[in-house]
Amino acid sequence: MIDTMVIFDLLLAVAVVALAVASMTTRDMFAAIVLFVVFGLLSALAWVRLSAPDVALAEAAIGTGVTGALLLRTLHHVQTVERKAAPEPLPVPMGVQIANAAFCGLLTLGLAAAFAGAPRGGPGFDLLVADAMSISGVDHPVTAVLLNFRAYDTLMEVVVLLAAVIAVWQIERGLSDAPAPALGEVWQGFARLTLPAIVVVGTYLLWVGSSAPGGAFQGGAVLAAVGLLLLLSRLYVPRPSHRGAARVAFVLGTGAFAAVALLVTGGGRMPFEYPLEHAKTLILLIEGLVTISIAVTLAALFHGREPVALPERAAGTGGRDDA
Amino acid sequence: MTPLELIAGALIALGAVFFIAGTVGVLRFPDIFCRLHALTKADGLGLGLVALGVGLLAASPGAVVRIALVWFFVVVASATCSHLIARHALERARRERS
Amino acid sequence: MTLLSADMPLLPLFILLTSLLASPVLFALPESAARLRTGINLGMAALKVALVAWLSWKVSQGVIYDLSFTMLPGLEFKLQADPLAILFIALSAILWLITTVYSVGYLERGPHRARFFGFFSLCVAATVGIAMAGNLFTFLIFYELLTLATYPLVIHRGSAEALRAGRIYLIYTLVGGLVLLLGTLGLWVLAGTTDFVPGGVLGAVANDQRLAAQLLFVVLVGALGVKAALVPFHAWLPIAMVAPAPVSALLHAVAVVKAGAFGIMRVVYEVFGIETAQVLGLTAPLAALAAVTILYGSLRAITQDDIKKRLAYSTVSQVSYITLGVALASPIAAVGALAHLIHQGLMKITMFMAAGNLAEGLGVKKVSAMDGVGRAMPGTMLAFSLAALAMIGLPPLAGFVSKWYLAQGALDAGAAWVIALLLGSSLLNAVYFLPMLHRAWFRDGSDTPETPGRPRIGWWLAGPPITTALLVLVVGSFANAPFSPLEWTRFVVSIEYLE
Amino acid sequence: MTPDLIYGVTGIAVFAIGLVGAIVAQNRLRRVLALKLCSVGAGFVLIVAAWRSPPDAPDPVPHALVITGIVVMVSATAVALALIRRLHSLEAEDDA
Amino acid sequence: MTLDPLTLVVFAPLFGAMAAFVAPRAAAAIGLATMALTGAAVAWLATEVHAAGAVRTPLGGWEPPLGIALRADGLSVAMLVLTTGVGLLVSLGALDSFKGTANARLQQYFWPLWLLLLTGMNGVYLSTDIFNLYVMIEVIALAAVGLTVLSGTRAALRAGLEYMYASILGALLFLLGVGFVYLQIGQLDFAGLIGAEPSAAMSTALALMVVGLLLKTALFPLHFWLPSAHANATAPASALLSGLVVKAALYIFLRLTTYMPLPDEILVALIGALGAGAVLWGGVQALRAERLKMLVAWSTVVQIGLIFIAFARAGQVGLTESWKAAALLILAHGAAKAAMFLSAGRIKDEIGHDIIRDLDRTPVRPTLAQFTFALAAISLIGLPPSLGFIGKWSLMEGAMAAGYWHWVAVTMVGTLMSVGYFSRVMAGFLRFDRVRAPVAEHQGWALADLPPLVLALGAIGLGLAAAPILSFIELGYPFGMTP
Repeated sequence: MIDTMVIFDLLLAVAVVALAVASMTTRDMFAAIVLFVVFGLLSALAWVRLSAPDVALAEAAIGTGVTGALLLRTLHHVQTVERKAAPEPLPVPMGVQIANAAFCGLLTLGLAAAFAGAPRGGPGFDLLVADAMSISGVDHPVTAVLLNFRAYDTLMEVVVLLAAVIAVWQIERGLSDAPAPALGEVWQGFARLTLPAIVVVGTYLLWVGSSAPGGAFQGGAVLAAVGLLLLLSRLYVPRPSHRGAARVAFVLGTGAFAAVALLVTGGGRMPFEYPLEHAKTLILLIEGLVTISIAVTLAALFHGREPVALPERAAGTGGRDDA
Repeated sequence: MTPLELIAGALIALGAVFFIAGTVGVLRFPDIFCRLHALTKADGLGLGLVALGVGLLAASPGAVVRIALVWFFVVVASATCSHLIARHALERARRERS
Repeated sequence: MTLLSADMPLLPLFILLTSLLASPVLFALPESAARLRTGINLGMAALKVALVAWLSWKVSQGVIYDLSFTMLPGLEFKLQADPLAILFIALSAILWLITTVYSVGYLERGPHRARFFGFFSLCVAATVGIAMAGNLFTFLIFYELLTLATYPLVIHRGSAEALRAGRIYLIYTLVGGLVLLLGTLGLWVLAGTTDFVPGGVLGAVANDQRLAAQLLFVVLVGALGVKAALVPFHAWLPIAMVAPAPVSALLHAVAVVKAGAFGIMRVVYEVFGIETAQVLGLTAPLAALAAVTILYGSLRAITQDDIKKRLAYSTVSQVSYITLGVALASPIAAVGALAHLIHQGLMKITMFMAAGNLAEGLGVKKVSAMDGVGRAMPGTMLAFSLAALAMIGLPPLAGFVSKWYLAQGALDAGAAWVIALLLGSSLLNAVYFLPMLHRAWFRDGSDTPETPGRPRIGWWLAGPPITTALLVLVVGSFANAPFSPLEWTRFVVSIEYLE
Repeated sequence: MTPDLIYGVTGIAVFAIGLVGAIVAQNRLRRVLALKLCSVGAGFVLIVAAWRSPPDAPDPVPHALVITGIVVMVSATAVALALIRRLHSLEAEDDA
Repeated sequence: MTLDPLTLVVFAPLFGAMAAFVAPRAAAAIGLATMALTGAAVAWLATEVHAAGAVRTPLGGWEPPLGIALRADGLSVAMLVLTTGVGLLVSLGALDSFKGTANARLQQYFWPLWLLLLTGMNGVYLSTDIFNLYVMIEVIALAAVGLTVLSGTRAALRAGLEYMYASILGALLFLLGVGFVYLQIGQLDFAGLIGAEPSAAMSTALALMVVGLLLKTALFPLHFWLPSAHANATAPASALLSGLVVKAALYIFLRLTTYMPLPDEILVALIGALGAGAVLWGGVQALRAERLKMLVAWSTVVQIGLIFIAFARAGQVGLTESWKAAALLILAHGAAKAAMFLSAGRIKDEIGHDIIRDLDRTPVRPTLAQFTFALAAISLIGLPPSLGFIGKWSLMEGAMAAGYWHWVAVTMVGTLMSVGYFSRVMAGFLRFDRVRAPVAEHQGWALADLPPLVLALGAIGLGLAAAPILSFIELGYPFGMTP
């Protein structure tokens, strides 16, 4: 059996690398993005092979799914808003291509040599995590790391997400609210059919995270898909009056996470040091709120611009009430 | 190998054949509509066969239900996506003609 | 001499702060607040003179003022009021007061007065700092400050010519400053200290690393030579005379060239020590360089028609007397050098202010246009004449005293050629100054069309040069009185020569 | 040959492809894609490092790190894409 | 509550950012209050560090290597003080520059982004874990890009996109380096790095991380993104980006090379050589720049180069001392460059453009801003008694003592060039020509001139406090053996 697995691994590895190369070299951008999505899914598959189902889920949902949607949306924008004097991409001379490929190859060889020389298979944090699991409040190690041992990193990761949505709103401020393309009845029907299912799956992923692969990020990404469907099917249209609620939703996860981290110091503990008896509750609370924030934020990142009342108005006078 | 496993293996292999056929179709067919045809038909069937085969091997009834659900949603999604792609291609062709 | 502790240890700092703190206040004053500005200027200048008088008294009693503040581990910002410093501070304090009076009159209606007086104060503060610097590091700080403060003054007129002059000035002085930084670093690395100590700090190094010490000397003197206008680093000085008259006066008499000369003095006496410098064989080349500069400056001065340019080349020549006196390595010559630091300042400031008056009052800027100006502006031209005669070395005026001591010192040091040099230089001085006096007093100026009936200058402008001219007379005539510059220099030299 | 070696080299190759792409690509979208490849490549290396021979469970810490990296990357991608969209609109205005 | 200052330093700006985002109308008030609170937290931390040497908090009660600890020593606190001090003054300056209805919306975004940026930077200065550093530099990157494009002009957006690419790539190189570190030693905290045996994987990790950081800190020739990004942002954003943001990556570089020493003398020399390249190339570009802000941005490239020369000034043996010179230059540049960008922005606002050639072709003379610019230039040129001078002095002293005259020479050439390009600007300020600017002079100055003035005076005045600063930086042995 081992031999067949090795063949599988090799095939998968070659496919992953080939897809990466293809997505860089295909002339058509749409094809490149599609190739990239396939690349992401195969990478996720490889990560499952490496016994990392959580990461594979996250990569498939966020790294490939949401990212792919974002890329396609941008491609759509770039292709529909046509430029008259768009600069033609210069043809790349063969010599340059060969040089690039050679550089790429050398880099790979160098890094791979260093990689091959390094010890693999530990020791890492295995024992430390195993020792600490019993007082972490959850049963699933990855969740324990994310929300307890290295919760500070995770908090900052949510902060990055928050920074992104603020930056995106900032960048696209005052842009006219171009209507999403009409996708027809088939699509609407599909959206209605799948929406409840996705909500169930997302919530399930969140819930299962404390004991099995899954958690806030994967759940959030799946729930964000709900947002994407709603936006694309125009079942939900963001309005200026929703901005206040949106802002609250964006900061909800970060705020709750940080607040809990600080509030636990009340009992003479360190920040992030959850009292053991409430650890599970607190972690679930944080995860729940973070999931909501992630879902809303990812959907907002997809939507892009901040919903403003009258887009044609000058930036200064457009600052209407947010309530 | 039990007979069940044998049947399951055969179903999965047959599914794989459909996948390959679909892939060849995508690569070889001349325009987008034909390619979509190859893709959705072959993949829908292929996935169904694979799901059936895996379902035979599944340990619990719960898993079987989940596999069935996966198959159902994939088929619905791929049908919708194909529809959208076809629509888009049609619109673009119309736009280019005018 | 007994060492007493200071009853008011911060006195040197206060002297520094009088002008340093005046500067931001002057910057902030609106252009129209002329009276207030004049009040602050004169008040601060007078206060400084008073403080300096007090300080001099204390120092003459043997009180030691030494303030230090650690900037980096082992490296101190250090102010000390030794007799040598007093000499320079006294000069700058008195001349600041006088020049301020003059500037107020000169710039009565000019633009950017807030800026002018602000930088003017800063410039004086830098000079005071240079005087009191207790080590080369502190010296460097004020030396650079001086550059920065004088640059806006040089280009004060804002014309293209002024900007060009400013650029040249800046390039020369900042490169000089950078080389001085290099030298200071070198000293720090070689000797482990940058302190000014009578007798020098490089005695040990000079034995072990003779070449390094010699190189250091070249670097330091070269850097300081830029401001001291030693040939071949003198070119900026005649160009910088596009500055307004009070600035030129201050630049030539106290601030910039003197800072360079003073620095050379500190380096030779208190970084290397006169003995070490002699051992390293460095004094003779320095004397030779000074001699060349003296002759070169004088020769160039003869051919200049622009009054201020002629005066500028004269400065090139005269300031090198100081360097020469230092380089002769004789206590008597040193007395002459130090006295000349003061005397040249008084003489040259008189002449520049007088030249400014000629330009302001009569529009006369060329030597060839000076015909008959003596009758039109008798007070100013009397002062000018007195200073010119003193420069030439006519007894009993100030210039004579310093030249006399230099000559004596040359004999003492066995350098008879210096006598010839001094005589030659005096002759050249006469060649370029006497024609000016001749034109002013003995030619009839009625044929020059632009000469107006009455010059339009008031006492603010006429007073200062007359005052300084009187000082030239006084310090020369009463050279041996207590607290005269000459007496004080003897005091200083007794310390520097470790007697 | 064990999976960790295979996928480790795969990850490194993917990273290198992305790196070269990010440097040389002319299309703005393609450069975003290239950076995303780099991120996946780095993820590969961390996951491979966490892998232990089958009976042992892998080290969960690198897994958590990669999840963090994925979320960070989607945020960065979203901002870069928003910049691209806005810039494209403005440039289209210029052309008109 | 048993709150500790370390946590507060990171969390205060974070909560401030969220509050400012949720309540956009009160953003300015919230922002200033947050700055005050953060400043107080930093002051508290400073007193603790002063008393105890180094303080640390293991977050979640988990000790490294499993958990993440925050740790502050003299160097961290110095960077925090720089960040909050400069940040507070720039914030005050920003209040004025966002006045007017046209800019009201900018203000809503400026505050949350800036406070998130502050969170990220403070986090970097307290971090002891390399993966945590990766996350922090991403927080910084996104917030910084948001600030870069705040003005919304095409040039700013284009520059911002380039900056974004460079930033992400730098961070990902760093991340791959983290991967190699984990591969080799199985842990990620600084303490683990110290004991690591030299190996190919560790060298690779170091190389990847260093290249990533150099890209983010814009050391020549990886500086390509910096000038246009810094020159095209709005003035307060430029001040923050140039004065503070590039320092975060520099700081990580300093820390990292302490715990993972560069394996070869040649690499130290190479870093120095790149610094020399930055000084020379940046100097040439600054001499050729046509716009004031572009000139200032190129001067940042030069200064970054100078800091790396300071790092390499005495080779590997001298590294333990050289970082002090580098740290002094970092502090000096932070204050001076923020002052310079703010005053350049003020000048641009007052006279309506920032073309160097035509600086005098206007009746308006923003004298106070020009004066501030000149003061900042004094520190950047390195004239005494500014902090820049002290930094340069330490640089050259160390290089001389070690006999590395080439670093002295490069520094001197760089200094001369800086005199050259700054005096181009000065001449424009001081020149006046009745033909070019015929109307009576108007001395435009406003309250907004004060923050940059304070910063510039600080950059100069702190030179006098260099000795206490140095002894403070050494608290807790940031570059000794124990992290």
